[in-house]
Amino acid sequence: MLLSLRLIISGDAELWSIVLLSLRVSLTAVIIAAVIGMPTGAALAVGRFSGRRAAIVLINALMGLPPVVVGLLVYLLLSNSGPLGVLQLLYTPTAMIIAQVVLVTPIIAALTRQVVEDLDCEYAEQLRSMGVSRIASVPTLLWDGRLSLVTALLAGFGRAIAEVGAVIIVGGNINHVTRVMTTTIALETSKGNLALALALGTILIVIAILVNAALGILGTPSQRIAHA
Amino acid sequence: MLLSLRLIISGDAELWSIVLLSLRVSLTAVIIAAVIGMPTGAALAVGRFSGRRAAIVLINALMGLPPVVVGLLVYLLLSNSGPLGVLQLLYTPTAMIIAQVVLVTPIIAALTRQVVEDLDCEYAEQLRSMGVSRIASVPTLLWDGRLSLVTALLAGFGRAIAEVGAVIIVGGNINHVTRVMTTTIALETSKGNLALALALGTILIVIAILVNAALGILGTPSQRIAHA
Amino acid sequence: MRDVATAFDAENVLAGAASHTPRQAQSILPISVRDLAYTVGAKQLVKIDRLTLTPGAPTIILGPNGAGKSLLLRLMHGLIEPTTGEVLFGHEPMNARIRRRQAMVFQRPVVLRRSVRANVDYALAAHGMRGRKRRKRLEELLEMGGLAPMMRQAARSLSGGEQQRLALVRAVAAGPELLFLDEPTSSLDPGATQHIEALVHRFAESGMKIVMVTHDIGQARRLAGEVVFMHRGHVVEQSPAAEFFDKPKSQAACDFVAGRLLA
Amino acid sequence: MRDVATAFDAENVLAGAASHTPRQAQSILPISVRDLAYTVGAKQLVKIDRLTLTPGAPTIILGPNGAGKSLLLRLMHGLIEPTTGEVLFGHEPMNARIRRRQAMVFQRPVVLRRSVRANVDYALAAHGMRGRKRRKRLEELLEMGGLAPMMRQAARSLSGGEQQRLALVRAVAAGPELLFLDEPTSSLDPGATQHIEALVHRFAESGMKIVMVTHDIGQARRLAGEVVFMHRGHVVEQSPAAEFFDKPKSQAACDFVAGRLLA
Amino acid sequence: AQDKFIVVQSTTSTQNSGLFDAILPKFAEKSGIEVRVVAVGTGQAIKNAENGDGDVLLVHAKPAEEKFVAEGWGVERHDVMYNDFVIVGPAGDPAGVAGSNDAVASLKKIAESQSPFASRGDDSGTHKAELRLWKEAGTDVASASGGWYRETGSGMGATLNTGVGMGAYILTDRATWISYGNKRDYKVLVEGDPKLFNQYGVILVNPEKHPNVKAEEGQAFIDWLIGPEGQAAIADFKIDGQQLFFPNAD
Ligand SMILES: Nc1ncnc2c1ncn2[C@@H]1O[C@H](COP(=O)(O)OP(=O)(O)OP(=O)(O)O)[C@@H](O)[C@H]1O
Ligand SMILES: Nc1ncnc2c1ncn2[C@@H]1O[C@H](COP(=O)(O)OP(=O)(O)OP(=O)(O)O)[C@@H](O)[C@H]1O
Ligand SMILES: [Mg+2]
Ligand SMILES: [Mg+2]
Repeated sequence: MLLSLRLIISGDAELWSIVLLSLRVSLTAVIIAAVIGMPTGAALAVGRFSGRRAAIVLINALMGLPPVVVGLLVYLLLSNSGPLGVLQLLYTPTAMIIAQVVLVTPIIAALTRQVVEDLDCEYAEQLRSMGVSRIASVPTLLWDGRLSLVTALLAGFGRAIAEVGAVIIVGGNINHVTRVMTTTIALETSKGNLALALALGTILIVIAILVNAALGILGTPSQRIAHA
Repeated sequence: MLLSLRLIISGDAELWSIVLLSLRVSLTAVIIAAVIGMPTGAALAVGRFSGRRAAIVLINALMGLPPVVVGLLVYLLLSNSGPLGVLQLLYTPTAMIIAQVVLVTPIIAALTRQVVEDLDCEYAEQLRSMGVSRIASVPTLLWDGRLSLVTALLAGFGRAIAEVGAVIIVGGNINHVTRVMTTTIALETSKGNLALALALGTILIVIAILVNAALGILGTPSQRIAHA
Repeated sequence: MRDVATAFDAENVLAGAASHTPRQAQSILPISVRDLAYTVGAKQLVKIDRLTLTPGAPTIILGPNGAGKSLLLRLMHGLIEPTTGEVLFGHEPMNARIRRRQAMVFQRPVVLRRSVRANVDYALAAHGMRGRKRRKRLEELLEMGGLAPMMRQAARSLSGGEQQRLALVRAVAAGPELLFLDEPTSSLDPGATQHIEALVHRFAESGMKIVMVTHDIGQARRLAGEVVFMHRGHVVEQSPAAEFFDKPKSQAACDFVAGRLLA
Repeated sequence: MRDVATAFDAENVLAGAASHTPRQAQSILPISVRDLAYTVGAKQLVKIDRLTLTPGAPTIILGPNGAGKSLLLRLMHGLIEPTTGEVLFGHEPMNARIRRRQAMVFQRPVVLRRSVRANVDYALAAHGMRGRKRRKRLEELLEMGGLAPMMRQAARSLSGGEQQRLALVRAVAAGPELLFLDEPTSSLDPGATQHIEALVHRFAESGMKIVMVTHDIGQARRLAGEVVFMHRGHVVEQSPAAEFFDKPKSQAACDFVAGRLLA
Repeated sequence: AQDKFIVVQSTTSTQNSGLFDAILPKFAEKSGIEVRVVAVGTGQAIKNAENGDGDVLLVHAKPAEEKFVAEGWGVERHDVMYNDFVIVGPAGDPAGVAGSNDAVASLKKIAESQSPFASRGDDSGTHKAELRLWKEAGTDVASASGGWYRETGSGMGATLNTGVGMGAYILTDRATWISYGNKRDYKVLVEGDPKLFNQYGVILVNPEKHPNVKAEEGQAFIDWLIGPEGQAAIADFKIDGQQLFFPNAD
């Protein structure tokens, strides 16, 4: 605790650059994942295609994608001897964002599916009557369900900001380049500097709380209107 | 792929013991986390105490607990020089379960809060009219919301089965004792046996799919009744 | 929903009451509303200085859409907190003990995501009924609501009228002494409406206080002991039924009864 | 909800229609129901061999609770798939083009979690209306439903009657040629009921086909061109209004009108 | 970050010791080339290099390195520096090996007394060295795995954490040990045996295999490292007065 306080107050420049990189990578990843995952999840909720059940099971299962595996896949993709090697993205923040997007998208999609399905259960016939096709109803459902969807976003953010397995493989935890909070914590742990590692962990959680407080405002019950 | 297939078919005894330990640890952890997290989440949803908002932000933020940090905390707790050292739990599957419970409970609690709050929005006045106190309404809301809560469980399971940071610290990834799928994958990766690591990853995902298919049945839309 | 059933049921409802809510020393009546105001943002939705509902024949609340009838019921039943003022039962404000002695049927029934049977049973359990007695009562209630044939069906899949009947029997499950009804027959067919009116009549006669909102003037005439007329959140008048219907004190009431009043 | 408004609005509804749904060569009428059955599990909820609804005065569907009225409307409007049989509009089965030319007001209104204004605007947008024209239409509709004063309010917080009015104006937003109404005045006050009846009457006169379910026999008498009487999932009779009300063919219908029929 | 940079694939021991943080700035200052170090398991480092995801490989597993060059993945191997392995253990020293300078004998004692021993078990340079010693000691550790012999299958630091946590003996490289922060009551018990010698080598990844290897900059780094300045920098790197690595480039 003390240590973390001292670290924060001393406003150690290096620490801050690490914190900022963590936020940059994870927030970017979550935004991209949301842009992909929310429509996907909503489509799964309203779609009436065959194999829908299977797709839902799959997306739910993908919430269990191991970060290390995702890291490896992205590594093999971006490696110089991999298909996208030419892009020279390995060991860059971009690579870390890609890995986290893969990791977080299923989480946001699966949770969105749940929320949207519950809402659709109420809206479906009304929208259909208004001539809104299943697919056209997606934006409506996402919009009217936004308060509940905030939690899905936060779950995705939690996963992104906390994971280390994927970013360390594709980022390489290179000092000043791809070192983020979690990789630093892992490094300090392996150096046996447990106190420092915990201090950094505390900072990470404090940051998570701040981000949640910010995003959370959107999803607070006070904004709901009780049913007449 | 091929490799994983061969591994599975060859039914390598060692592999299976690892797989089973993974399942044992994660499923136990999720069950315990559900027992703690669901009532907590529901209470947060229906409670009307001061500081509720703060509590919700906190629980949401704790979805971002870094596995490594959780691992360290549990490590310090259970290590011989720690408060619970006498229990001699460090480097046992029990320690891994404890760590995963800490990791998963906030996820289940936060997602439960969301689901229950949406349902309560509909039930609150009716239950109140029937003289059911806020707290007494928790079981009712959890039961009637069970279809939607399945996804929360699955999210928790996904996190547990996939994480490596915590279990490797408190379990020590000791061969034949506390080695699970994710720690094995991490090990093979560090050995440079990427193909084998990926094969194991594939197996892990297949397992996740099976578990989801099993649990998922409960939460399939077919079981819902459209509103009159 | 055989008519023979009803007489029998009506007693039973109170039997239910008597049996498990031993009449407390002091009654929960009269209901006294004092300086009650309910405001949302800048809008004052309900403003009632004095209103007293005494034991006896049913009180029917009339008024145009948006007059504040449902809000008033929810305020009295303690489902929403007034911005200012208070509601007293006897001489006490709402509390758990008082709540168990009253019930309400919502304008828009809320049925639990369970079978019809489970919905009624839930209410009985909530009032602490157990075992054989509860099972017996459950059957009586399903019978009373004409729901026995569909008791295993998901309550959500009931027709509008069936849901409304379910809501009613669920409300009287534990034999309340005070019953708030918010347009309880709005989606019932003529037969069911007569049936429910008969029930309400019997409930009232056997001592249950009924406070009911309706838009059916005929129904009001048939059931009302007194009428409370609301308009724009205020109680414009409170008079004995006979009086109200042949010469209402207020112009608004006149127009309303004639269907000339425009919200 | 001034009465002057209504005359003006009624035309406008069709104006709306004319303007954006250029009358197709063939009309979507008559509605022909053929061997229609809707079954859940073992329960046959609706079974109708032949039913034809022709253009002209409103068709009123009467029947006890649980007769299958709402299911029939949902089947005809294509919200649920029949187990067997089909519904034809003109000579075509339901399709996107036909759907845009009809609308429905549900027994239990479903309002979007948005402001009153946004709810109506959504319907207009859904029918592809844009810009100035849409804004103008929006105001007319809010006016017609007497909702202008509360247009910024969350639709969920409207009173029961207000929500029902919102549902109605939303349904007629794009000027349908065919309108299904499921007990549209069940929670309206006498004034609003008269107002809506007047509207329905005008809509019908200006060529809109109305298919309406109600439990208000008086209302049925006032509006009906023909009556379809349902009982236990079957159409027991279909007769011109006058005929139906002075000498119904079936005993069930007799009892029903007299309020003697028990579900 | 400068625009000119190379990627060095190396092992956790070198990174954890803090060596790179100490010497790289000096090279960057001189050459204007930023050195980006990816520290992973030895096996993974070599694999990554074979994939061309690094310009220079710096590890301590001589046989594997020579194989790497023989197969044409690398251009040429140079000795850079050495340090030594030590056996650390709890002050209690259940196997009574303290003060010994005979690694093999000590391991025998540990095996006989069935005292817990934590092995990296990850095919790393350290792990391979350890296995060589067990072989000489004639102990079949495979059969003891899960019992007193515990393979943590993780990096040096993680293995130290685990070992310290369960009061086990651990073979570690001195550099990691000195810079290690979670020692508790642990001490170096066995050291000074020539068999505990730990040689580090550096290799330029073969540009003919991977065209986008930055051969020029990579070679520049190697030349500096095995040249007088680099060697001096290595020698100067000390933690509380102790030198961690001993330059021995030929
Ligand atoms: N949260 C709110 N914000 C603004 N206005 C509200 C809110 N809740 C209710 N109102 C308004 O309060 C008025 C009274 O509502 P209430 O439901 O009591 O009417 P009512 O008399 O029951 O009408 P009805 O006969 O249609 O059921 C309505 O005009 C409604 O729009
Ligand atoms: N999923 C279902 N399973 C079983 N029965 C059902 C289901 N859905 C509807 N029903 C039954 O079908 C019957 C017809 O329902 P419907 O809503 O059409 O009645 P209705 O004529 O509209 O009655 P009301 O006048 O009360 O609105 C009802 O008895 C209802 O209980
Ligand atoms: Mg009302
Ligand atoms: Mg109906």
